[in-house]
Amino acid sequence: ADVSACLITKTDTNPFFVKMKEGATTAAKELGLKLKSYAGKVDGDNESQVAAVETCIADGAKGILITPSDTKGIVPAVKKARDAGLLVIALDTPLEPISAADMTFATDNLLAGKLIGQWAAATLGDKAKDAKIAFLDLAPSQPSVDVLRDQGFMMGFGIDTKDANKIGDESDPRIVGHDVTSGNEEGGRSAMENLLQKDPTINVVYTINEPAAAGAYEALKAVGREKDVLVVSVDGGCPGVKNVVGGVIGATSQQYPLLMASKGIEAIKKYAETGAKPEATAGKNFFDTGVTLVTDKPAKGVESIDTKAGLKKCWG
Amino acid sequence: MEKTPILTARGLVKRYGRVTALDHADFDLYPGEILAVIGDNGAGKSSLIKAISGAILPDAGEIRLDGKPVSFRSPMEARDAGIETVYQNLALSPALSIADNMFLGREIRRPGPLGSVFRMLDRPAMEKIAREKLSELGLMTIQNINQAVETLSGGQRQGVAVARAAAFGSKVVIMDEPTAALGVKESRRVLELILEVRSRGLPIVLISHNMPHVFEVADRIHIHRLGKRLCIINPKEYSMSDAVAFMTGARPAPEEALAA
Amino acid sequence: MEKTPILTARGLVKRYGRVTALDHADFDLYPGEILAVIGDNGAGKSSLIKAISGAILPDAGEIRLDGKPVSFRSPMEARDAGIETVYQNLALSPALSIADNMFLGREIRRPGPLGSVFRMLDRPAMEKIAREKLSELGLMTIQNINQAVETLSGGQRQGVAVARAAAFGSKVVIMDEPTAALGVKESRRVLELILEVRSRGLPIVLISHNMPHVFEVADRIHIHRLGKRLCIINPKEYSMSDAVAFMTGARPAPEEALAA
Amino acid sequence: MQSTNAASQPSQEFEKVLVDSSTQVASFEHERSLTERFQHFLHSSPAAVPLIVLVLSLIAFGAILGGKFFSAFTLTLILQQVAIVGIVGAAQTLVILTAGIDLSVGAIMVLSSVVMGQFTFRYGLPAELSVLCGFAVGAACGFINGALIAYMRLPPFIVTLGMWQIVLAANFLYSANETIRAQDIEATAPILQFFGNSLRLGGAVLTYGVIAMVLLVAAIWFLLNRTAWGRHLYATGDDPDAAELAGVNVKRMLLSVYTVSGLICALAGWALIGRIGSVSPTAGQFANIESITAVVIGGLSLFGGRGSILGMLFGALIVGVFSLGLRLIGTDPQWTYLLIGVLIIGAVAIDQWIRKVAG
Amino acid sequence: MQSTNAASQPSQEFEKVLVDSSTQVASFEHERSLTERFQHFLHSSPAAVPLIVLVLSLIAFGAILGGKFFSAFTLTLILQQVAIVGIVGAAQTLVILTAGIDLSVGAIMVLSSVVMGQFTFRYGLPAELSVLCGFAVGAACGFINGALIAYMRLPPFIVTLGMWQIVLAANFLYSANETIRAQDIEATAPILQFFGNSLRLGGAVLTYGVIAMVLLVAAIWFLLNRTAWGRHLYATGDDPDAAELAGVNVKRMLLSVYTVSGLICALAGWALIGRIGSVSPTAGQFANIESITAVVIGGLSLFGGRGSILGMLFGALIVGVFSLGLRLIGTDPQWTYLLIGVLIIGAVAIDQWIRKVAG
Ligand SMILES: Nc1ncnc2c1ncn2[C@@H]1O[C@H](COP(=O)(O)OP(=O)(O)OP(=O)(O)O)[C@@H](O)[C@H]1O
Ligand SMILES: Nc1ncnc2c1ncn2[C@@H]1O[C@H](COP(=O)(O)OP(=O)(O)OP(=O)(O)O)[C@@H](O)[C@H]1O
Ligand SMILES: OC[C@H]1O[C@](O)(CO)[C@@H](O)[C@@H]1O
Ligand SMILES: [Mg+2]
Ligand SMILES: [Mg+2]
Repeated sequence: ADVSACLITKTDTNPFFVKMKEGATTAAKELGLKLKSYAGKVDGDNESQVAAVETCIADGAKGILITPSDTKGIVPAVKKARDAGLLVIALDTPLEPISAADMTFATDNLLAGKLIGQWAAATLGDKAKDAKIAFLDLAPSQPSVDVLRDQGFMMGFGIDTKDANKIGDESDPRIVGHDVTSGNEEGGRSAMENLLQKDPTINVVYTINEPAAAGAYEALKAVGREKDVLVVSVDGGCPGVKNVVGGVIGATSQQYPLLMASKGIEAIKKYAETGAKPEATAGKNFFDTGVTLVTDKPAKGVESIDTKAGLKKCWG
Repeated sequence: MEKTPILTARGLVKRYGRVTALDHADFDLYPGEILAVIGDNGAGKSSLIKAISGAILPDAGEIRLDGKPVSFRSPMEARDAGIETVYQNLALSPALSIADNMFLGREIRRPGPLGSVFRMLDRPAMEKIAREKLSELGLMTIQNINQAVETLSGGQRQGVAVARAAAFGSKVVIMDEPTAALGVKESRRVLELILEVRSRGLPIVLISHNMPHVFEVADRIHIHRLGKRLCIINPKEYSMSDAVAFMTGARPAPEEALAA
Repeated sequence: MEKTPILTARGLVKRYGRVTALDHADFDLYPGEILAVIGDNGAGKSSLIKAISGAILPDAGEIRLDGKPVSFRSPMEARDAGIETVYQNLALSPALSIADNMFLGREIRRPGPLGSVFRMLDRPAMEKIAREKLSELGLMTIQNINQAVETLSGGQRQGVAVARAAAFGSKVVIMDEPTAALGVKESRRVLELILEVRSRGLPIVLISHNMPHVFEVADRIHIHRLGKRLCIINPKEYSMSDAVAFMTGARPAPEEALAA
Repeated sequence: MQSTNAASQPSQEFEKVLVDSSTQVASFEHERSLTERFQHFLHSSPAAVPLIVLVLSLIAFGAILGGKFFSAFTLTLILQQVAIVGIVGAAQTLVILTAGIDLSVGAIMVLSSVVMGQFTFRYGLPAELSVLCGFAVGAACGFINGALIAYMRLPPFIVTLGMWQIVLAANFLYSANETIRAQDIEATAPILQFFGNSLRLGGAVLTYGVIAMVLLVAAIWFLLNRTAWGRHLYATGDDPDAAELAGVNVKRMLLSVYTVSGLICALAGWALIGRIGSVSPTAGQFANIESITAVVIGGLSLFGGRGSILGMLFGALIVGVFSLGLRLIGTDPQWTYLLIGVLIIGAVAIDQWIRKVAG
Repeated sequence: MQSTNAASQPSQEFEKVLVDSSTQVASFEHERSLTERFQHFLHSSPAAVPLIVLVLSLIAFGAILGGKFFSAFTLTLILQQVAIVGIVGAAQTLVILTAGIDLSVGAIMVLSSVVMGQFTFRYGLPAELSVLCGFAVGAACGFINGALIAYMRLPPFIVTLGMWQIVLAANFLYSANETIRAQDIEATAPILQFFGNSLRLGGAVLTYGVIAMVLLVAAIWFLLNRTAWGRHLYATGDDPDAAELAGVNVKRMLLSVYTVSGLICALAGWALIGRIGSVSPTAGQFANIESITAVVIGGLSLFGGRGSILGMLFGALIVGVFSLGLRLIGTDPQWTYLLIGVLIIGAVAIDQWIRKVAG
């Protein structure tokens, strides 16, 4: 019989997920799987993802690949699917608890954050101790990616994170503030403007992803500050890497959504044929699809590749 | 006229923004009479009866029913006290049936727990009574009591409104220009209804601009002018010309009528 | 009556869902006359004049103005052809000023590019003309031409609507129950306005349920019944009782009137 | 009515002839075509159109998808997916029947569910008590809406727009955006997940949430059609001034409708916990739009006074059938949204067509 | 009016006395209190209330925040943040003045901006032509709204609700969700970012987007108050039946208003590219709510026919001042939403209070 699989992304508008879908479609075609894709209406829309999971069960799919919008909220629906014998793999964003999925194929988001944090600290050198940092986060509900990257950045930069599971409880005076962006350009611009008002001397900007970074850059440009602020981000999409070339972003942690998708499809096929579930990367509780820092201004002590190499591996 | 009035008002005041609609208006209605209220447009006739029937709350003044002071905060309260009103704009709910409209706000519930616990309506009972009331008043051209009011002609609607007031009014029936939009024939029917109601012993307040009709049916005529009662005249003692002259200010009101 | 009619209609039909409001109705209006249209409620009088004035599109039938067939798809088109109408519900815009209302749909623009390019209104000109028209018709109790219509009394509004029709009607003026909600005094004023308009040579169609008024001013009376013209009578040859009898079906219409 | 025996001697000469006047009325039926008769049937049964559309879409998707769609499991899954919208839609129906609109339903639902969760977990109240508190909060929000609309005469659109923002912000501020995990609820306060329990009959899975929706709609149908409250509600929506003068206490009516709406939203909040397992302050973002959509497709008039709550239920089911059916076919979800947009406009267009001739 | 010379001999005896009737009218001014006079002033100048609120809030935040707030830079930043909402709000104002509502403004704006971008980058059209195409698409969407509302007489709420979903879905389907990078636009088609350019005067930064908003509002003010089109628009919103009978072509009016609304949304889409630099299909999700909020706080009546476009502008600025001011004070953004909710309800409550006595 036909083996069918589902891909459920947070939205179908973020290029990251668009690419992920393309990757999954290609892989499914190669392996002879039927694939159906679903998405939430906006980042954070849990109900649509729940309905999608239920549809996959009704549809008799063998497995589900999901990038959860509400990492805690989706858990019961995932459990239903697993109870019905489906393999559920979280992509990109781990569930809470991470064990709620059969496996997670993701960037090590904490590491992704650490890398850009270290790079920023190293690049600033002595000036790091009186940096002024803006954090452009994802959503008020603090989904796991948001927390991991944000807190990872702080660790890399040398900021005391207090509770590493919580954004916003820190007291380091170098933090100007946090604001949410919904991971898109418009949110990035408004959040940046707001934080600039709070403190116009901001010189480091952490962003949850590259669309948010692009929005932030427009706000900086509007006040003529685009040259003297370090913007770091996560994603490594082709537009993002080009933005690194163009100096919009100083450094970005590149992730590999196509790999997540193709690995996920392979795992479902294998599970359908043999019943075997995928294994985690040694020493971690998830399958690490890798992360690489991309920058043209390498900093001492932080491993990175340049944009030429980055462009070869970029997606979208 | 030596009887005591059933309904009186003294010193009613009602302001709308910069307009004073009622300016210390008085009012008296005696048992079993038809009292006509006449006056120019905007004289405050509708405001007066709205104040009496609980549709608006006067800013000042006192209303007494059967000698006891009352203060209606809604048309419901006035109705419960026995005052039924046919408003200038009818006050029927177009989408509801004739029976529903007649019983609006005084529905009959099923006997037993269906009624007391589940508050279920007794449709058959309400329909039966509605049909009776309509035919009592000779309104049998309406075939279907469950017809929506919006499917009736203007004259028929007017008939339903008047029938409702006549059927349920236990103390007073008030009608605000019931024939304004009606044709000759339809107006006549409403006048007959009014006489019919009086013949059952109920006093009626009739507001109208139609002098021949007023003089035909009224026992007394209350002339309203500039927000207050100007005078009361007996239609047998004064002519239509007199009434119009007083009402429009063409001639001053007679002394003895003022004191009435 | 040997003149040719200025406005005629033949075989007008208009259905609303299950109701036939106009059932092959005919109509004739002669130059300089006041033609009264009477009939029971729901006889189709308003529907008739709405069809003539472009407010509704008849399902069938023909209308001729000055002998030429016309087919108005909107009140605008009828107005442009010189037919002005005072509708039963007045058709004034409450929030706009008197001047704005009088010129609605026929605004005057500034001379020069301000008007032709920027399409800017010539407020002073419009106000001046509006004031002239109102005082020409003796409506000078209105002080401020820039007052919003909603601040006027019912009688004053009626006056504005009538003045607008009288001022701009170049061929025909139609009035649908202009006095229905008015008091004795206010009704009288409107009647005088109607006579005033006729004295300027314009023919008028007047719909009314007030027989004394109809018989006072009308040159001819069109009796409408069950959706069609029943007959036309001359008020000097027939009494009000005759008219009412024909209109309500109490007596058949006379042969010669049918042929009219 | 015949000339009565009362003293009726017309003073005006011309009125005397009226005794002989004809009693014929000026409306005569003309031949009615089949279309017109069909239109008339549809007009007199307001839930018929959505029901027909529902049946047709079931048949269409059944034909395309076969047993995968026409299984007890899938059909009851639709019910599950529609349950929350159906409950919120019941609240919306009441409000829209009064010619109002409630944009705060989604926010009230979420706040109520958050209160039920947080009161249990943050303050350690017994879960049953927290549920009651959730209902109280829902009713209070509705009450405030109602008071502003009924007594201060503010437009419902604006009041509930403001309330939406206020309640949603309060919800985020109060909950600190924390999701309460399903596992914790299951362990400590399973009653919060009450509506997630289910009856299984063969492949059919009827959650208590679905049963609650059906019972709620039935109860409201009864209230609307068999009690004075329902008649007064229709009258209020039809013409509030007339209703007031005719003896309906319109203000109290509006106050009660919005309060009941708040209560029903709290019920929806409880059912929401059952459906998604956890308590999430970000849930229910689309409940406003979805409930209004169900009402509109269900043939209720936004001008109030017309339509049936059954129509709303069918409307919600139509959206549910389309959503699941199209998902099963594997179409891009955006096509679903597009189609629902077309359905919305189509529904009122049909409605208009029916009214046009049926009169 | 005096008894005229025309042949007026009343046939009814009692009418003959009218020649002597008094000309006094039944409305007499009573002493007016200061409050009432103030209310009357506010009533006759519909944009005064929002203007007063705006000034008060500027003063309040200035007092709390001092120079940080009262700088040319900050004040012009507010303008920048408000520009898009102000432009869309102008479209919304026109529609609401006709007693309608346009829920599709945000979607039309985004689709237009996507068309401007994709036509340039996907099909290689000259950017100027793509911009024109964007305007054409905006106008077409508005035209369809208008046609359905004017000619099929469907309720605006429902038509634009459906259109919203349809346009948004079409936008995602067409754009394939691709964002066009700011840098690419800058290199190839800088005209798309035209409205991002700015005039700097000292600390003040006036983007062309801001200037466009101000000019647009001024132009519409002129249209509404100085042309027949504007008078007809008010009359249509006030009472469409009366307007129709009085000689306004209501259908054509509605058609033109919704089409113009679509055009303005396309302008907003262009300005949006200037603001966020890139072309993103996910932008503008809140434009509906924000534009309606600006209109409502600006004191325009949702029932149509009343209010001034200047009110809308002040309304948008009030929201902008509060949003930025509260951020600067450092409050949680949710407090801003909560406050805006209160403002919305407060605005109409004040409006109601003014109407109550001012009559
Ligand atoms: N709801 C209201 N708001 C503002 N003004 C009002 C209101 N109701 C009545 N008025 C004003 O109060 C005055 C008296 O009105 P009312 O309706 O009582 O007069 P009336 O004698 O019934 O006139 P008519 O014969 O035209 O019915 C008028 O000037 C009217 O404009
Ligand atoms: N818009 C409409 N929709 C449905 N039916 C209508 C409409 N307009 C008129 N009718 C019906 O058409 C018939 C004729 O109405 P019309 O208003 O022409 O009568 P009329 O002679 O002017 O009556 P009145 O003297 O009461 O004004 C009536 O039965 C009426 O109910
Ligand atoms: O919106 C947050 C999401 O955005 C991404 O960074 C892609 O742009 C994802 O990895 C993350 O889940
Ligand atoms: Mg009155
Ligand atoms: Mg009529």
